[in-house]
Amino acid sequence: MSLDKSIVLAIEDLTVSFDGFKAVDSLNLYVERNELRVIIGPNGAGKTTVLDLICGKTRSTTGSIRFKDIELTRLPEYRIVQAGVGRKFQTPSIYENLSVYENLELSYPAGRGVMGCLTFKRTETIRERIREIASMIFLDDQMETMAGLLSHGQKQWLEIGMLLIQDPELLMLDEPVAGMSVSEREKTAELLNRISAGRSVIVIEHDMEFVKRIAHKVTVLHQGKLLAEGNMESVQHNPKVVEVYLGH
Amino acid sequence: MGGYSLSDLWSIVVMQGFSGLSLFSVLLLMALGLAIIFGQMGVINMAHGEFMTIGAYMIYFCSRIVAKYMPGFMPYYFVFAIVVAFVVAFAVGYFVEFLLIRHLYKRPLDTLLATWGLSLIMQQVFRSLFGAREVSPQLPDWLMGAWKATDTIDIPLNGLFVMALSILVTSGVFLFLYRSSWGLKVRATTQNRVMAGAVGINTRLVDRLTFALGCGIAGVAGAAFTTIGSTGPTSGSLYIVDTFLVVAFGGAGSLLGTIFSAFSIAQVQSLLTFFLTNAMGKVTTLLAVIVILMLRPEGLRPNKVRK
Amino acid sequence: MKSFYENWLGGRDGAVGMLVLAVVIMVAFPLMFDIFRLNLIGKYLTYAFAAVGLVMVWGYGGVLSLGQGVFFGLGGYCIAMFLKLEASDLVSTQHQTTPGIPDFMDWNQLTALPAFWQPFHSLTFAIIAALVLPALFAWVIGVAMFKRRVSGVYFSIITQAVAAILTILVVGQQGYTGGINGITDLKTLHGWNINTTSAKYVLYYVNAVLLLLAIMVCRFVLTSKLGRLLLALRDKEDRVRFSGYDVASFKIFIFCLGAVISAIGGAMFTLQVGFMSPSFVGIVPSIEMVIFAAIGGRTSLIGAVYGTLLVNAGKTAFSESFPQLWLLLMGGLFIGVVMLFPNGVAGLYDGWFKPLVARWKSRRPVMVRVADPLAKSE
Amino acid sequence: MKQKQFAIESKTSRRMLTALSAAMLLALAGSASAGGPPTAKVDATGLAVTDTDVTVGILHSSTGTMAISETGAQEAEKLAISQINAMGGVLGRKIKIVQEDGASDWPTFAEKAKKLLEENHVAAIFGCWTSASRKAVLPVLERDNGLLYYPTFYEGLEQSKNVVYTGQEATQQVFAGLDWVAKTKHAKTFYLIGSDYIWPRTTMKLAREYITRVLHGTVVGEEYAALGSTDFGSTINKIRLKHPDVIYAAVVGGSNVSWFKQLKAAGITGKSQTLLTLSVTEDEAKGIGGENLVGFYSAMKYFESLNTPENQKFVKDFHAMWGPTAPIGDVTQAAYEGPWLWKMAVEKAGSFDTDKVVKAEESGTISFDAPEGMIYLEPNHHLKTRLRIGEWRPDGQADIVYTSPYIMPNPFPKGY
Repeated sequence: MSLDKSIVLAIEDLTVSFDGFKAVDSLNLYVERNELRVIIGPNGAGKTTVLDLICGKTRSTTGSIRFKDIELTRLPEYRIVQAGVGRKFQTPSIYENLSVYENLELSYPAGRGVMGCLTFKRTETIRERIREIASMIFLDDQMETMAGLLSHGQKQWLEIGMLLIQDPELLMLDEPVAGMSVSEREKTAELLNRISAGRSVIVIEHDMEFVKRIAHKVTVLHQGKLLAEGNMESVQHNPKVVEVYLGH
Repeated sequence: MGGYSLSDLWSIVVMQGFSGLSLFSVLLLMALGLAIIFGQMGVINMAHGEFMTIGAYMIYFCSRIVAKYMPGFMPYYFVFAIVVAFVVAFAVGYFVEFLLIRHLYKRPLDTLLATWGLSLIMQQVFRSLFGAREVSPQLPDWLMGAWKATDTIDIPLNGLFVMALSILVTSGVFLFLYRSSWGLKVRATTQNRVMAGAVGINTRLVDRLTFALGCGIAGVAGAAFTTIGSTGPTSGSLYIVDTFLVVAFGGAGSLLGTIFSAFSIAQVQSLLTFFLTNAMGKVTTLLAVIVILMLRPEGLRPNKVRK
Repeated sequence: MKSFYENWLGGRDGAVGMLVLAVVIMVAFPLMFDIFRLNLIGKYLTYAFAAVGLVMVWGYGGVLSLGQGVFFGLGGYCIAMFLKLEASDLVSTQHQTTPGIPDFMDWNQLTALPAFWQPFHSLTFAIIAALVLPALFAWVIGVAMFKRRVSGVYFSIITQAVAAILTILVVGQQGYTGGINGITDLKTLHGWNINTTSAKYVLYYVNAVLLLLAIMVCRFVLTSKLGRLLLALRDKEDRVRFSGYDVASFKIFIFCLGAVISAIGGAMFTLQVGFMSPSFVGIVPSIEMVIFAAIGGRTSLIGAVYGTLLVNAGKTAFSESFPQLWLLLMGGLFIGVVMLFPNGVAGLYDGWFKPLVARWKSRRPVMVRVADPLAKSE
Repeated sequence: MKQKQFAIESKTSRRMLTALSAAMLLALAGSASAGGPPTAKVDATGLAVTDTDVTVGILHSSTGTMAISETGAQEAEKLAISQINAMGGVLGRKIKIVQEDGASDWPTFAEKAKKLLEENHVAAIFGCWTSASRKAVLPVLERDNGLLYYPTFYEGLEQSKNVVYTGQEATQQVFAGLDWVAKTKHAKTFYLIGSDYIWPRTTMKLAREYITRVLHGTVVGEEYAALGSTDFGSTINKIRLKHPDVIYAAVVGGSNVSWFKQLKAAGITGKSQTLLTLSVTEDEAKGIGGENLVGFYSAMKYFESLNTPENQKFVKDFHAMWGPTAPIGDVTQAAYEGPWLWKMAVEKAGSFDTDKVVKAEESGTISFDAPEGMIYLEPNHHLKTRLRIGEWRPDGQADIVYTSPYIMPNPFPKGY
């Protein structure tokens, strides 16, 4: 089928099995341009696996993942990233031994080849962009701090910033507010709403209050399969969802 | 292969198959101890060859003692000497774990270096204790010679013995790991150290005994090796690369994989050395192993766990 | 000028370390030792290339290569082949069945120079081959391994097996390689006798300059973004990968760089010692090179040089008086460094000497700066 | 015998150290009575020669894989030197020893040779075992004009003015032995097997030519095992397939032990199969175990069992110094000849200077009544000797079943 212009990511008939165990089973999922999609589901539903499959960390058994007409299932990870897909991991994944500035600089999408790295220069545009992102993630006064010394919430932000600096068209966030204080959650929600302008975002989250605040559309997964999809309101009242998820 | 009669060819096929089998048992014995240590604990023991040498020297030592003090016992001593070899290698392994290995569990590459240093020290100790000359124990007559299966087929007895020994040791290890309560503890510790500790398993003791067991089996391998080769201070280093490749090829942590990989490497090498020159046969085998390892970095039979 | 200072020398600390090293090997050693000992030091310094390469590959690249001798050997053999051809002129080989080919070929019943030896009549080709062949070989290994994400211990074991294979090949194909004897009896380089005292001095200095240059190139790599990327790689490989970098290509690059640096050492070894043999290709020399780097401090380029010098000086001194003790000491060094001083000499310098100097300086404000000749880290 | 007091039956290394200090003590003890020609006359080239003593080097592997083989050689060299000193030394000067360890590593051999010549200024070096180590040392010797006495039987194809080869070169070891086996065993088919390096390769090349051209026999197989390899299963099966009259073997080192053990295990023994080897001396026999060798033959110029008064005295002295169980092989005896030949050449030259000593060596007049019998140093730096065939007994000694006439050394055989 040809992709609808407004659809950025089309997952069709996606299956992955580990030794016969189907972690994701014939999944179909479409994400539109500028949409903020939240994926929820009980533990072991296959949420993280779906993100792994999109970004190439795990390879699918069958099915296709198309991103703006590019088939992702056989691309190496770095090409998927270069195509415009950014992914934040569940536990903050940053370079603890480098400063905030250097963390952001390494994520800046220039000089990604070996030669590029050797000849990389810190130009004014790059500095400007790094400052811009840093202030967006509330870290502009921590530029020279070693990333390992940041608080847990700040690390989460830094990782989001490292993705933002690449300006991806599709941003995937795995539990971005896990371990954050209430005030940090507020700030993050605000941040997410701000950054979802002009790009599509997929968020995995458990915190239903938070989901309510940000989601355009919610997808519920259960045992690797799509259980329900729609706005928060309709999903919350879907009896199947209530049974497997909200019910316990 | 023109010019040979059918019966000639038949007997060659049989004997060649057998020599592959005996190479297989040797490789298996050598690799088994390492597979336990590497597979269960993730420790790279570069001194594994030296633990084999301990076993070999123990056989030599026993043969000298027996020849001197109780020559009548000569035909039977070998079996007891193997037990001695196991016990001594086990004991040395126990102490090495205590003094050295346990400090390095988190740093596999460093263990590799430290155990290499250990192997140098052990080699020098062998040289000081037993001299630089290669030695050979006097073997009981029943171990030497060949069993004439038919007129043209001779099956070496030492090969049969090594084969029997490796079957015995392998099944022993399997029983130990999969049927005994200790084995259960070992496997539990391998899979989740913290959890195992939490349910009351003394993981330190498990580590120490596992390491010592691996070393003890290396001692048995060394003992078996005296039936086909000689023993010198640096004998162990001859086998270490082969041994590692067998374990890596089989897939760490999988004993079945180790058996399978020892079998395939032995048969291929034995076949190739028959048709090619000795060196080329060996090189081709090693290359094939490396290429396959590159295609399947996790080895032939990896432990499959959902990531 | 500033960027040269910052990027190639590594700032003030780095520059001081380089200066001290340069003074030690280019002024102090030639003044202290006669040509026999100096030549010996020159030989050790060729191993230092391999150790510096290992600092890059192991210390910064995070992959432990147990086959560094392979590259050292390849570089050495390329130059040895050229020198051997020059030494095998028709006059000096007139007693052979086939005059004009290297003596060992004649002993092995070869009657013509093998095709792959032909281009080694040219020095230019030999030098290019000494650099390109190891790089190419490292590239092939690197692509095969890193693209498949072979890493950690498996990488080490496989590189070790590669070293084993190459040794078997070199020893087994003696008609083409000189076998276990190696390529011996090398005499002149374009008519210049490499065995005279003056030639030895020249080669020593060429070697020393090349070593300093190699360290500067490594410094440049490390102070570039690539250096920070390597640090990031050791920290969170997945994050780097999912930031759009082809991780394998960086590991391949650093592995090839290490290979080329080792190969330069091998080439200088052949020139200074006058022969090349498979005893530098195999498992034992390769792992000895790792210990040089480990003793120096696995992330210290300059430390690697001192580590190499220390271990080899110890080896020579001990083997002259107590050959028995040497192995014990060497084994003890391995264990001791790994268990007690994982950062080697450089770690000792940073953790003990530097604070001492700092305290001393703060007590007496006006002081002449001293630098420890034995240690310096990044 | 003064050396008796040094007969200690403990570890090899300790014995070596003791012997070394013994030799030095002897040298010192004798130094009071200097009675030779003035130093300026006997040393014009700055060697380590004083009025009372002269320094020589011993360069063998004490560590590494070759230590096993080289132990006997250095023991014999020290025995010869202590005996020479007991007789008054060379040109009235006691011999002092500087010992270096080649560590089984060829570059180390070169480094140590250089050290001996350039720092210690030794008058001669006794040492090396493998061809590889000799090849590594050779350029150093030629550059610094040193002297080396090399004890191992080897492949030939070399003749340096700086080296005296006290072992046999290949033609001396190969031809007479093949003649004997062809004649007494009526052998027509031969299977050649060796370790994979220059000596077995060259030897087998000579053997193959000789078998086909002179003996009109056939070589039914030729095989080389990687150094250190321990698996001979395939090789033995190939041999079975070919049923050769003679297995002609030159396998060395640890491989040698595996080779003979596996032969026996495969039922191939001296009873049913003729096997002639070039690489088993009493040293190797000890490692292989006599019971695995019984009935096989070795071709050597010397066996410990040689029944002559000279040899019996030598064996007695050797055992007195190094313990009664130390085996004495061909190379050990050849190493023993080194210091004696050097002493004779120096005394003939009346000087320690290399060029003069070489001239004396090349005069063709030096001969020595060695344990193996009279030997003659030929102008081509090799010895004219006999070849013997020994049949191995279970106790690790060989019965000499054949002694050849004297054979001229011919390191560069034409037409091979």
